[in-house]
Amino acid sequence: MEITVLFFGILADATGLNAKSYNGIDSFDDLRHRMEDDFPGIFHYNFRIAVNRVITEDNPVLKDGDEVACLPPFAGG
Amino acid sequence: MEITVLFFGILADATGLNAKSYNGIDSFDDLRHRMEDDFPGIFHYNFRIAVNRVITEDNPVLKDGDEVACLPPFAGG
Amino acid sequence: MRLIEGPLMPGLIAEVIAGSGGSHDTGAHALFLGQVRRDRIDGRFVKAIEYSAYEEMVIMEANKISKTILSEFEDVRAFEILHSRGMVKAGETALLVIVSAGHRQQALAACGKAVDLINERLPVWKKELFEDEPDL
Amino acid sequence: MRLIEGPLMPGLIAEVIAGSGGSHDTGAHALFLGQVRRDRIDGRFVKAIEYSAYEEMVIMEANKISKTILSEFEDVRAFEILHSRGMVKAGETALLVIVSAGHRQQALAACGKAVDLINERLPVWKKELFEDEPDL
Repeated sequence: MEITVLFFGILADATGLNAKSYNGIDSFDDLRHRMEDDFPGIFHYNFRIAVNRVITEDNPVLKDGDEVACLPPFAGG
Repeated sequence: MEITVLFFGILADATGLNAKSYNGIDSFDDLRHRMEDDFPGIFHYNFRIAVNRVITEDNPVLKDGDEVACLPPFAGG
Repeated sequence: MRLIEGPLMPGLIAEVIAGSGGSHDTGAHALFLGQVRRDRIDGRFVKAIEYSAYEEMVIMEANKISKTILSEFEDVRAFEILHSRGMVKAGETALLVIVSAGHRQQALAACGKAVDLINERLPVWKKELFEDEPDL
Repeated sequence: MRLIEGPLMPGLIAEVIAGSGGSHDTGAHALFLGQVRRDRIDGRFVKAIEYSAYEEMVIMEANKISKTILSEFEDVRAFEILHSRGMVKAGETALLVIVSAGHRQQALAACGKAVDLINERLPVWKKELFEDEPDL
């Protein structure tokens, strides 16, 4: 599967990226390991995951073309 | 004593006046009778009394030059 | 507190909002705008409201309201009331309350309290003018 | 919901207020304006905030907030949110919420609830820029 990962707030600063594409992903767990390889320690940040703009639980089922967003605590207003 | 009486809201309509001066007033009770003579039934309206812009109880003590205002229920905003 | 002849026009409202923006420790403004409704009363529609006020007492009471708000809500930095007197047509604005505070909760709570106090305590009266009546 | 590049300027705010005045059964507008504070953080003063947003999700969440407000407060006639993205200086406005209703209680309560939901649910982030840093 091809998955697009989006980084917001402090995670955009930490990774230096707004988005990154991953190819050949099997599962969320696989994606997680690939992200940890690219950005060591990223999962120590406090953030939630949205898949296609809907906030999900810990281990979502992914399909090809999904957009996975990493959302630090919101601070609008 | 000389007392100025002010009429607001529906009481201005009912009396046809915004204000009226009364001379030779002894007491609030005296004023009340003079007002009742001029505007029969006026004390059947629902209103409060302010003396010099402070809302008072039923039978205030008056002094020369006081301004007595007749205030129907407020309806600002 | 300012009593304004006729409706509070959008330009005036914008000016008051812009004028309250200056302070650098202000994070929130809560505003309330009261507008004349085209209410139906006994089958007739309201065209306008004529507001009358006991002006000297309005100013006194507004100062008391201001003191109450500023002492009850410590985070409030600025507070202003504008109210119309005279004729205000349906759809036009007759009341503006603006509360500026450090943070949102106090701004909103103080604004609600101020609007309640204005309704209870300001010596202002309404007279409806209906659509089937001639203009004054 | 509208995302605006940079601060919400007084002219824009006036336009939104004027545009919400039309309906004749509206008696009350409650507004909230959120403004960037010159906060002191670790001895440094905030000069500006850069807002970033997950834009597609902001629009989705704002629609949900709108539905929640309109269903929970039956007297609410109109509801709008404007939020900045990009750089907003201390003293400038970054958020406008406007709620129009028949009567004051529902307008004020709905505005407070909307501001809470915006803070909890809109995917927007802040980055402070300090006075001792160069401009971006």
